[in-house]
Amino acid sequence: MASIELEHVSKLYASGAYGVRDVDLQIADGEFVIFLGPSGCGKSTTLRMIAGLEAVTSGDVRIGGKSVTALPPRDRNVAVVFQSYALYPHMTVRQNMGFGLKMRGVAAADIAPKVAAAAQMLGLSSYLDRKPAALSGGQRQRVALGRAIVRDPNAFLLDEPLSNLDAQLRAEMRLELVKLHRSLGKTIIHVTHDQVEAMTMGDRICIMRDGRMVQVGRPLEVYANPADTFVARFLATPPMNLIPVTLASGPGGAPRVEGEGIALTVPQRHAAAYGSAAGRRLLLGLRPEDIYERPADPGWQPLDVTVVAVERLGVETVIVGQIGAEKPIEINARVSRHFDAGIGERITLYADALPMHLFDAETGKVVPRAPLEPAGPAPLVA
Amino acid sequence: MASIELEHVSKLYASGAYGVRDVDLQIADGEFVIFLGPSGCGKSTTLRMIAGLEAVTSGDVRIGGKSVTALPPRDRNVAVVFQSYALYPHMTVRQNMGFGLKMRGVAAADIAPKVAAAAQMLGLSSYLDRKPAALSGGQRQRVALGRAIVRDPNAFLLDEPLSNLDAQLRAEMRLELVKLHRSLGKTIIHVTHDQVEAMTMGDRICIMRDGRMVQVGRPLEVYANPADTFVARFLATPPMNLIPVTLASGPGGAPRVEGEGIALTVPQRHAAAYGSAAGRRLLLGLRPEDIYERPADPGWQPLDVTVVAVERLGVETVIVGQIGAEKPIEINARVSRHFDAGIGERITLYADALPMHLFDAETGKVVPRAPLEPAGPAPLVA
Amino acid sequence: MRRLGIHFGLVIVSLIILLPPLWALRTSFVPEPMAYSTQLLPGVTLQNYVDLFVQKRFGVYYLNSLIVSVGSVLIAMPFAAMTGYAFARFRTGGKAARLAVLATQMLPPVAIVLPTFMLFRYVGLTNSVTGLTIAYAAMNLPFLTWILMGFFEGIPVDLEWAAQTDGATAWGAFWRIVVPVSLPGIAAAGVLGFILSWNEFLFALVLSGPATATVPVGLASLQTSNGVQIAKVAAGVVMAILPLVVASRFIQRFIVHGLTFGSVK
Amino acid sequence: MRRLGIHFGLVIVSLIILLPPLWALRTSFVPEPMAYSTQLLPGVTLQNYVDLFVQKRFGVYYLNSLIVSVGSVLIAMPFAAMTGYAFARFRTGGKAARLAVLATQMLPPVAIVLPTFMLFRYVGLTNSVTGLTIAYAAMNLPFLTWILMGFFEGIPVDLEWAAQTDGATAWGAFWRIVVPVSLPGIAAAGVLGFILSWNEFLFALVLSGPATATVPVGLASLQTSNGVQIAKVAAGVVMAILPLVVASRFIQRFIVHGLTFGSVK
Repeated sequence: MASIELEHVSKLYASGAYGVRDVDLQIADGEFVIFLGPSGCGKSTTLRMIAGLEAVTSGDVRIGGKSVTALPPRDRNVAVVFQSYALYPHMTVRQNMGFGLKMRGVAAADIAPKVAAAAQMLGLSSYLDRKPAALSGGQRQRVALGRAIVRDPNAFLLDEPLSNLDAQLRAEMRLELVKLHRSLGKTIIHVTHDQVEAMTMGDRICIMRDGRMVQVGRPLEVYANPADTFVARFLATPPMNLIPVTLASGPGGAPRVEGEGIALTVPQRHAAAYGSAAGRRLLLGLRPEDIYERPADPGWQPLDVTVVAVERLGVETVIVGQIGAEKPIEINARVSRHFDAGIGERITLYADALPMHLFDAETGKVVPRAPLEPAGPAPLVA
Repeated sequence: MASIELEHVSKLYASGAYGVRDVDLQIADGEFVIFLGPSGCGKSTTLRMIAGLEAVTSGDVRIGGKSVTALPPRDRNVAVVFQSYALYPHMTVRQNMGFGLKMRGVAAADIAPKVAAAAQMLGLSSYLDRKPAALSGGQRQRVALGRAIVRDPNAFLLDEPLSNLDAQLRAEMRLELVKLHRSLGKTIIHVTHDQVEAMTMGDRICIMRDGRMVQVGRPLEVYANPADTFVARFLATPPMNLIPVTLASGPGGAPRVEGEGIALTVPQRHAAAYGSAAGRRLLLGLRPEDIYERPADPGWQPLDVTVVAVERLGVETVIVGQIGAEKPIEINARVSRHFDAGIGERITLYADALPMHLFDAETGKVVPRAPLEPAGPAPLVA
Repeated sequence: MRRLGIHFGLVIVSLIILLPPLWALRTSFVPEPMAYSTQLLPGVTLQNYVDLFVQKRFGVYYLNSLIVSVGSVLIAMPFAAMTGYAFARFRTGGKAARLAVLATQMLPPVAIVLPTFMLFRYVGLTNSVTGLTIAYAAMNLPFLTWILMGFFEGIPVDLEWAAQTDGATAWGAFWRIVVPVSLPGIAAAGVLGFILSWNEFLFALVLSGPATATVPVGLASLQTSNGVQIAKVAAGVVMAILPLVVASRFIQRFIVHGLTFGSVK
Repeated sequence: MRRLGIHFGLVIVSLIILLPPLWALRTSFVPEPMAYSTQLLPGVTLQNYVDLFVQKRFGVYYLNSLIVSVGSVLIAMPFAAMTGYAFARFRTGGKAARLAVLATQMLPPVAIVLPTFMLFRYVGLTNSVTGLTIAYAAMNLPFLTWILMGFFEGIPVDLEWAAQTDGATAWGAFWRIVVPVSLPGIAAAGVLGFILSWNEFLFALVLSGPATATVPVGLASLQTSNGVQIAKVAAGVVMAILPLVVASRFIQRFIVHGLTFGSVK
């Protein structure tokens, strides 16, 4: 049993600044949870409070239903994998991996097979007698993971474990961690600032900013229904386009969002929900993949832009287009990899208004509307 | 005039290891060239040899047609932007930006307007009297750029200037650098290990590995026609799939590539070119975007995989599938964001064999074939 | 509870460190006959200080100490900066040169003082403030070199490269960029060199004469000539410590900052 | 060309540094009457060393020096390690405590030696090897603390956190992880403390007696008693330097490694 619960957990530093503010979270046994946020948002601090490495200023941390707030790290039976790996440099891989059991008084004869099994699993069997300094970055990362596995802890707390690896290795380890979770079935909290890790690895993402947890949910749910402009922009590259607009009545009385150089009819199903936003300064949120070179569906609406840049990535092409003239706004559109346009050219793109969002321009909070069906096999057609 | 030419340039360290080996390269005046490669490949060393910061062991460096190999950095009139920005911490932004002109004996009265103009251009006008320590990372980056611009050098040498910025700022600055190049028209060499920067910013990419320049060309050309498996895998995430195969005769005599769990008919137009590869151990290269959940064209061929992972990124979904059983290979396929499949499920994907490549399994070198038309507006249909 | 414990501990430690100087301060204001009294302040007088400067020539010693300490640091610093920089950046001489610098610091002063005396007598530099300044400069040189080397190593080479592409020579990059950026380290090293010289006793004893003695020699003479005059000794101790207190007040942040080495930022 | 210049410079510097000890080595093997000769080797004898150990009791001084130097480091080290660690990791006492440690290093030894003497006479520790060991341990404590503090600061806290989640107490993490990882730094600090004690002259002079003197005091007595016997002094200098040479050969890599502070890896 290793559910993890945080109840109004805060961390106040001696300087008077909050590291973490009033975080409430329930993590079920066996769940894989991602803490996502920019550096300094408090995600690592939260992890360390769960591990007992930093004191909790107020609130309660429970592991397996039992409060551990006052317990030292060694009595919480969680394993931490650090960004720096934190391998003991004076010990061999074997000693590193066995250290946790040795500290718990397990006999050497019982440690050896467990270390061997974990090493086998991670492909480290032939490195057991090396010191960490003689290993590559990827191997060190595995040893750190192996050291955690050998102890058979209640939960794994991973603090940006992949951020020191190169892109290819990172992609491989991402997959291996997911497989590991599937085979061990243990609770995992994974701290990262990488959107791809966040979207692909976990059961839930918890997005943090300035010490607060701003949104918690299944990755695709959060992606489709961001709570504010921060989440909207943070969760993808290129980020969601945000265009200053106001809500007005279009021809025939249908509500329209209008801004400099843009006017889109609000889909029927959102009309009622957005009624309350009339008259406020708003930001229209449109993801780059919802703007395309041709309408995928008759309901898509034209959007004229002046081409600022054409970023050809090989797999796909991103058009950076400018709308408006007085206060020009740059937007990104993910078009087909075969599309081409010249710099400065005026082109018409097409936007799908259905997945649109409106945010309050002052507070950045989303104007609530009913979520679309969760993304799944069926295409989202209006 | 600031063409840059490298002629058989090598850098041999005292340890006997080569940093850079026999690099030959012509860069035209006004060209934007990217040096791309993993860390330690020699790309920064090459840049520093052009700037005069590291001595050339053998070979010749020419700027504007004139050999500068023996000249100190100050006589080459190139500006370097460092990864660390290397701002002078004891000087204000204004002094930092004016330092280059001051060193060249320009009068203070003539420096001021140039600094002001560059600061205006980069949005730094209100920070001119601050010290670097009082600036954010993005602002420091701009000051470093401004310091280079003010001097009006023959060429800009950028050493991973964006790698210390967060993802959003990096995307913005990427675009700004491209615009800057367009407006200044100066030669730029940009060193990076980021594929997205490499694909989108430059006129040409020079891919380096182990001190050698392994491939030079326009980004999409290189993407479509990698010279070896290193380039094939390095230039995208997820990388090109490489599947061990041999060349055999299929039904009706058409050549086929066959491996464990895979058999694809080689398109007619490549058949002759690949004739020579028969009997050798080969790697079939297929990019993830050329494997899809349904055939985009009748010519696409089925490919059965067992689903290992479904990575839903929101914008798109990557299927990690396993082919073969004895020596299973994992491949990536970029499918629609609406596609779904269960872990362990056996599904049929469809591959476009037209953009395929064959590599020699021993050397990693590509088996030459005629390039397809360069990627452009028209879809690549068989 | 824990904070209380820490503070209690700190008070104890502070008392242990501060008590002897405070006791010296107290004794220096007490008339000589009452100096050994256990009372806190059996009387207050400035006589000890007056005697020190009038009878015991402490004014001269003080001036000598200042000239010798400041002068030796000023002479040694430019050389130390250049040598330290060459070691740090160009690895001139490699590990061997560094060890040689360190080795000079390890020789027993007692073993060096005699050859120095004989050499100085030969060139007529004994019993002279100039001679002592030269001796201290030689002593400070390796010490300052070592400290500055550590400091220069912490300065990213990118800064110099930037200056060189900006049009500076290697020499210009050193003086315009490296030296200004290292000022905290140079200040810290200078203060430490000053303190080293200020406190030095053995060389001062051997190389100086009655008119060219420094404060430590003067202090020693108080302790040995016709019995110990404890109140005057206390006054002398206070005077000897005074510039160190002043110096460390002024450059606290440089010391703490500079001595962590490496961290420029 | 440039390399040649560098090597030429290095040879000159090496000669300047090495000549005095080499001259002392030469003189120590020359019979006393010929010691001042300008010939390279006017004669070879071991008489100076024999005299040193038989007549001048250098064997006793040597043993005293070794006991005092090694003993004081061994006594001070555990305390210094714990204090330095507390300063480095928990910022115990903050900047004030660090400055206090540094401040003790700045007081003029001449100002401290008298109170120490009086205190030691009161408790009967003058003219005793034990007393000198205690005095040197007190001298080494802040010095070692400061050096080890710098070293511990370079050890990533992640290592201790890893040990603590692995089941160690904070104390266990210190002894099982921090101390073994810091061994190079501890060795370097220990050697420096040894050298500091080995070379110390003033306290040894004041606190020791004829039977409890150390090598520097013995050396000084050679230089003052009935004229300077230069060949015996040279032999004494060689003997005084010998353990320093041996020590630095053994721990070269620790010194250079350890004194760059911070860089553990």
